[in-house]
Amino acid sequence: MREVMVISMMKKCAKSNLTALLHALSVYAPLYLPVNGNGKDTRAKYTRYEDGMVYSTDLNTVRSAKDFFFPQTENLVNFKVEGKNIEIIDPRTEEEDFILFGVRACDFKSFDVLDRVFLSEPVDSYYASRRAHGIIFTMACTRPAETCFCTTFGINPAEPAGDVSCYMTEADLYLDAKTERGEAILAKLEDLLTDTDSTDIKTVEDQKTCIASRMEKLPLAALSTEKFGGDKLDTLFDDPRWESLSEACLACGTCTYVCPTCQCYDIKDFNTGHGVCRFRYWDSCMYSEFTKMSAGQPRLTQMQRFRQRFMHKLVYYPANNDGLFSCVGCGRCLASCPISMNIVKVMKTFSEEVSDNGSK
Amino acid sequence: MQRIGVFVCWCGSNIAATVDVHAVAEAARHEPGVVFSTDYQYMCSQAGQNMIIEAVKEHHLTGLVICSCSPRMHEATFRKTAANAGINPYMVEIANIREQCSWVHKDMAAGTEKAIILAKAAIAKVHLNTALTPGESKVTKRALVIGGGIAGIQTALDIAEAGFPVDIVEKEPTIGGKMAQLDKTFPTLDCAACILTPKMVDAAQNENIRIISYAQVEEVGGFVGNFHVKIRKKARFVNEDVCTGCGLCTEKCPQKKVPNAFNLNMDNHRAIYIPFAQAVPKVAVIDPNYCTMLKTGKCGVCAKVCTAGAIDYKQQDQIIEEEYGAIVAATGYNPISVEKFDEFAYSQSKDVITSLEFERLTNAAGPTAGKLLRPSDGEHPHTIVFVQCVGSRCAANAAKGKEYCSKICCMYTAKHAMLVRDKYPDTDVYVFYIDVRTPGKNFDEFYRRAVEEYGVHYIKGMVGKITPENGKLKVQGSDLIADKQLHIDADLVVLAAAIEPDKSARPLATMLTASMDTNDFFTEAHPKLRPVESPTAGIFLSGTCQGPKDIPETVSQASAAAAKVIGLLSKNTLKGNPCVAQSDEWMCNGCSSCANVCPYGAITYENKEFRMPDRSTKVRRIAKVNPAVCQGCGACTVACPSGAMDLNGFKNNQIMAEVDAICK
Amino acid sequence: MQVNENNEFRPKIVAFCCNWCSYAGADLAGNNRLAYPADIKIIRVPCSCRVNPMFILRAFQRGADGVILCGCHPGDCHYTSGNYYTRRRMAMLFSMLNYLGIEKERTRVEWVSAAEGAKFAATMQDFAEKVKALGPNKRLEDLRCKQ
Amino acid sequence: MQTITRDILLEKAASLLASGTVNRVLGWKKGEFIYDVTPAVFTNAEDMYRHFTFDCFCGANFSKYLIKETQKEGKVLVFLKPCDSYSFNQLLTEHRFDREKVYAVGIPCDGMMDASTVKALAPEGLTGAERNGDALILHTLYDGDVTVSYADHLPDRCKHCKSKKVVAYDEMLGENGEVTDAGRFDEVAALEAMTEDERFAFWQNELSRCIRCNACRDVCPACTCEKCVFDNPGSGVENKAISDRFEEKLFHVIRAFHVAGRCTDCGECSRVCPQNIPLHLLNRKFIYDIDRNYGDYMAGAEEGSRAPLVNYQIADPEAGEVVSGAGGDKV
Amino acid sequence: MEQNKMASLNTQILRMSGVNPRKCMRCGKCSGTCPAYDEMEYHPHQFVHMVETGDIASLLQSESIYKCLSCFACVERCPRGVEPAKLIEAIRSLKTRPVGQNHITPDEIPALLDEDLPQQAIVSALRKYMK
Repeated sequence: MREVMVISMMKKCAKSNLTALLHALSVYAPLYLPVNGNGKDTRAKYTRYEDGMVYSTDLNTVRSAKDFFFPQTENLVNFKVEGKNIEIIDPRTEEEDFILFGVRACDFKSFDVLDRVFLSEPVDSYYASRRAHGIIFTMACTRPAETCFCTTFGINPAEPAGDVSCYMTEADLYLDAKTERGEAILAKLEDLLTDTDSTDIKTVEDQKTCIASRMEKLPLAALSTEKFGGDKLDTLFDDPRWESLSEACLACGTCTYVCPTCQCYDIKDFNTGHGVCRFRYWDSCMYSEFTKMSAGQPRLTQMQRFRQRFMHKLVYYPANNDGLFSCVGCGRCLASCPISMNIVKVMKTFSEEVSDNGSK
Repeated sequence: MQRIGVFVCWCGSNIAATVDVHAVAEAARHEPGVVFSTDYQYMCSQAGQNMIIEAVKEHHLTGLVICSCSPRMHEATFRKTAANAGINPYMVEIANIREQCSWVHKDMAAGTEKAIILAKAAIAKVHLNTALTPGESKVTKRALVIGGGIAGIQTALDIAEAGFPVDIVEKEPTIGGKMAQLDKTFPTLDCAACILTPKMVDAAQNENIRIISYAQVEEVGGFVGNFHVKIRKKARFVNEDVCTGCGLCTEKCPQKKVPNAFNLNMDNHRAIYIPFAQAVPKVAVIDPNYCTMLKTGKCGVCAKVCTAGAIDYKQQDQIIEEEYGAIVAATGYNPISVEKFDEFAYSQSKDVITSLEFERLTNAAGPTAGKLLRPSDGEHPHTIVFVQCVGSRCAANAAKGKEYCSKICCMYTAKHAMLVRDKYPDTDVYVFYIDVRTPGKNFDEFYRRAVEEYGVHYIKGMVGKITPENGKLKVQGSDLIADKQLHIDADLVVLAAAIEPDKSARPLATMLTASMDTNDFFTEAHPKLRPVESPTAGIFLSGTCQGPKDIPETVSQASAAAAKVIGLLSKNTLKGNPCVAQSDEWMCNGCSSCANVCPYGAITYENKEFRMPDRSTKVRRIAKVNPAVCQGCGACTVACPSGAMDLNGFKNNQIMAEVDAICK
Repeated sequence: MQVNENNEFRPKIVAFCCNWCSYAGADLAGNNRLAYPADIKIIRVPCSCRVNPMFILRAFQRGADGVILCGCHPGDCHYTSGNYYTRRRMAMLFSMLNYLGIEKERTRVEWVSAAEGAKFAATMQDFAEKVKALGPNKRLEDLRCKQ
Repeated sequence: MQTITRDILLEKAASLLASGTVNRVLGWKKGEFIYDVTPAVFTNAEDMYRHFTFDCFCGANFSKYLIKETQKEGKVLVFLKPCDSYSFNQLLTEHRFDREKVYAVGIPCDGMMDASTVKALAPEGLTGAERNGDALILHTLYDGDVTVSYADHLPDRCKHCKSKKVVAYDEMLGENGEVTDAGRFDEVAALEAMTEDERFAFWQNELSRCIRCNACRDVCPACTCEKCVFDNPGSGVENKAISDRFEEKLFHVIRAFHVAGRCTDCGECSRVCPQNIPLHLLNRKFIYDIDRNYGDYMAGAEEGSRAPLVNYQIADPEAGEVVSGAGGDKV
Repeated sequence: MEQNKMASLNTQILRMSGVNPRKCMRCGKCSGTCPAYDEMEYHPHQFVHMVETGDIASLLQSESIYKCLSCFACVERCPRGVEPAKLIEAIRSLKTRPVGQNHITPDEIPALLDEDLPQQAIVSALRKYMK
């Protein structure tokens, strides 16, 4: 996007002051950050900050950060019907700045993937407006999980970018402004921040080194994109292995809904009794109703729908976006698929040597 | 898009006094799809109806909403009006703004507001109405009566009298049923055989009646007016058409030790037998379980003595297939088994008998030729104890016994007691009772005679224990009036066993898709208003298969069932109600939930081949509703989780449109 | 939410009535001029067993504050057994709604025969009062349907 | 009791394949990690030796797959755990597949771990796990080995197991268990004891997380409609997304209602929910209500049994008597 | 006051016994079957009736409650499943439960035994007196 990269001094905040820092941020603009749940599910989810909330250091939220720019449902337009008259109403109100705190490198990269869809012509004004008002504080991943494979897609979890990149150590939180907007907001927090010295810089650099070495040891570190890309349509499309890979797929939409880069949606009218809400909502290529038209569905079997999802991420999207894959290796689908089928298994399967009964 | 006309009726001042009818018509006019709206003094009058017909023609209306009195009053009227105007009668919806609005709301503003909402709901519904046409099916003019007891015989005779052919299927070798086993009948004390056997002969001689004895219904298909039935006629090893019923074989057969079921196994007959003297058909039958010839291939005495040459050891079961327009169940009853009641010592002593056994013991054609003798030693009993309510009126969850009152026991026990005292005045007769129930013409008088004229000792109380001891039966019971425990040394104890439906009724009900209650009595279509019909169209109920009854009641019900059958058979075709359930075969998954709740058995399943959207073919089990049988209750629509089942005239989307309009 | 001129809450109530008993009972209430609140709006169904739980939830979604279902007395169903199924289904549904925290007074099943005009009116009066006392339905509302 | 191991199942499958009794096997395929086992169809023993796995993470209920599998040629071998066998029977009751096309091998079960439970124990860097009796040893990247009690960390459905008895099989491996009652209604009863307000708050908190991914429905062996009402634009309730909080309740109440009396309480809905919503508490509420009001009924315990909501008794309690309010215990 | 106490005693008896006396249809089979009938002042069917009408005081004072052998014949044979013996047992328990109210102590039992006493009766006796 339009951020201007800046080079300024990294700041730090004692962890004992974290609560005060979050409070100050929430005063500046509505603040959303990962907080552990209090019901049956205690995992972290992005929550609007209120005093008393505790920032969760969980590696990743259950749902991705894309919700903030591309929510699951949103009203596009309302029609008010009275008798035989119809009035058209734009439901949007003026968008305000908001802060997203604790975004991981993978999720941050996903915004790039979404931008290429929603911000290219014709620009999606609903998305663009929210994107322009979101201030993002990213967080380096000190304890990557076994399901992480962001490095496969060239993402560095030690350099998470954003308006401000953050590093959490035992004692401190380091904040490194990456954009002017980031700088401006850090400037407003100066009471709570101190400057960093060479020891601090070394501490952060050590953390980055540590992250890098940890990434190398992860079980999925060797996963390769070699067999995939915009030019692999012919080799992959008719491969018989799609059948067995998709065999157990339940056709639920879990993978697409937890995915930070899935961006398919559908638009529908809801009759309220007084008129119509025209809203858009996430759709899933896993559903039999996906892109159904009057003539029927273009993809008739679950295998075809399953193939669509992975071909899109690994072939079609890169073909249209300078080779950029639309997967960021966050690992959410690995953890949540009811039958544990996922992009890693797909990639590994196609990376195996093909026996002679394999693809042509 | 429909072109809807709205007609608001004033009903004189009935509606107009509390509902602003002009405002209702005006509000309706602004609803989408409404192209015409008006109000008038009496919509149901000829002038009002003409107004509707004119409006339909002038504005090319496709749907009508009449805001008027209850649809229960004039829905039929306005449907006819629609038909006269040239649109489908089911394109009419009524908004009830009289009974459910103007008459119950005194406030004009509130009444008008509600009337407008009701009108809008009707408009919303009519938008989704579709033209419906009732289906037609032909009627096969032949009836089947299952069971040849007094109920079945009476029903068959009445139907035959009206000129329709009727078949009686009887599982025993002869018709006659339980009544043939009885001695005398209450409250007149005339002999059962004297009044029953002429009817049996009538049935045999009526050219419209075919008696298929020693046979059972095996399969029932089809629906009202068009039943297809398979009947298995068991091999009797005697050619029915040839046998003259002379009975010589039954005297010469060397196998003499076959328990005589007609006499409740109290004596024996031969392996070839005629159940009783007046059996119809009077044809011998061989019991294959005892016949030496059939078991070992050696004997053949009966064939040798039969001058008519009727014996046929090679005879096979025969399957008869027939079409019927109506079926009558007349499967009757049996006394329950009293062996479970240890305290009454039925299994321990031969001198504890059931009332039906008592009937045979006093019957001139019975095992003792009508002399009342103790089964154990053939002595004349001097003290007889009758115990009422054995197995009747038990708790619902009781392990033994029935919850209901068997209805006939009070009267036959009084009869038995009276007969004993009449024939053997030296006998002491005690009747233990809980209540004496005698609602019936001349019933209580009869019971009082037993007490007052014949000196039967009625004891309010119950027998707790019977112990056989030294050839006597020690009866211990309570006398609640005297507040003491009685100990009677009896010679004979007669148990008034509860009655239960015949065991063949349950599988038959399944075949007929007729419902049953928890006691296996057939359920009637309506307990008060349709007592002789089963909820399944075309299935009728006669006699005790529907509930305990005495003979006069059974005969009344039998004739009533016949009248219903005649009514049905006199029609050439049946016109259905078009508001029936319909299954979307693409959505149905054949789970059977709908068939489980259907009270009419209107739903069947078939395997059908489909070409699937992914171009494969697939055989799927799907539900089919028979519109001739469906009555349109809608139970299936809710039982169906996938929403494949919907109800014409009350479709899901129609009801939801009404909900939406009301809640707006 | 509907209010009258006194700014008093007026509940919206949907009453599903079976054609053979309860709808006729409602007609009888009319014949006898037995008043009950105009907040009650009746939908005619052939049998109470035609009422799908979806209709009830739909009513709440669309703004109803209470839903009452009336059918023939057990044993008197025109279709012999429909209301027995209704009884189980609605017992289950209402129990579930209450389990989710929906006020149990908002839902009711009542058996009203064709002869019970007075019972119909009294039942509706009572139900309307109970629902009114609860106030507007918040727990099963759909904000999009609010005006 | 004989412990059922991967080798025993492999041997059984191989011999059934070799004898031609079956031509394929529905089994568990090992994944990248310890917990991500995938259901798969194996057509030869060689593939099975390479990829088949069986351990304490094989919780997936295979019965629903039989609808699809039995459409194919030949017989399929399926391993049925007690839970799966109830679903198996229920599907047969509803005529959902041809019994003749299946060779069912019953296997005992003492509770299956699921991915989200172990992930909760070691959220980051879980590289492996082993089970040794009641000890579950988790190997982690950052915290070394973590040992926990297996029984204590079983998911709800197994902690409150309904039955250890395989109710349908052609052949049983190991010893069949008994129907148990591990207090499976305790949680429902606790919710019933709350006030309406508390219950509303509880469910609002839980259901508000729903993302309508439909995993609960799609995995559910009772949800086998050709087309779900929520996918059918003609049904009037179709929706793909939660656009209003009402729709959370609509979806889950209607879904629970549609499976009421047919749900075998296998707990798959809660297992697969990516948002960890305790969906089984909805189904168990219905089961609990049914048991208390209409007599004990376990869907799938007997093939061909009639589900309580398509059945009735004249003496059933009235609707108003069944609703259990705040603290409400029904007498 | 006294009335209230009796009413609560009545509730307690019903709860302890689990018996619903309203199920009784007054057939008298319990009394017809009772082997101890002649020993009793109140007979089984009267027990049921008295509990139903709330006449507990007379029952508590009556020796009849100790005459019941707990043979359970009435329970077995009652067509309505009323279970009179359970009711009697409950009334007896109400009387004997308070400390020191035992009608007879276990020590006294051996002296009362005789040769002809069936095993069942001894067991019944223990059931009766060892609450």
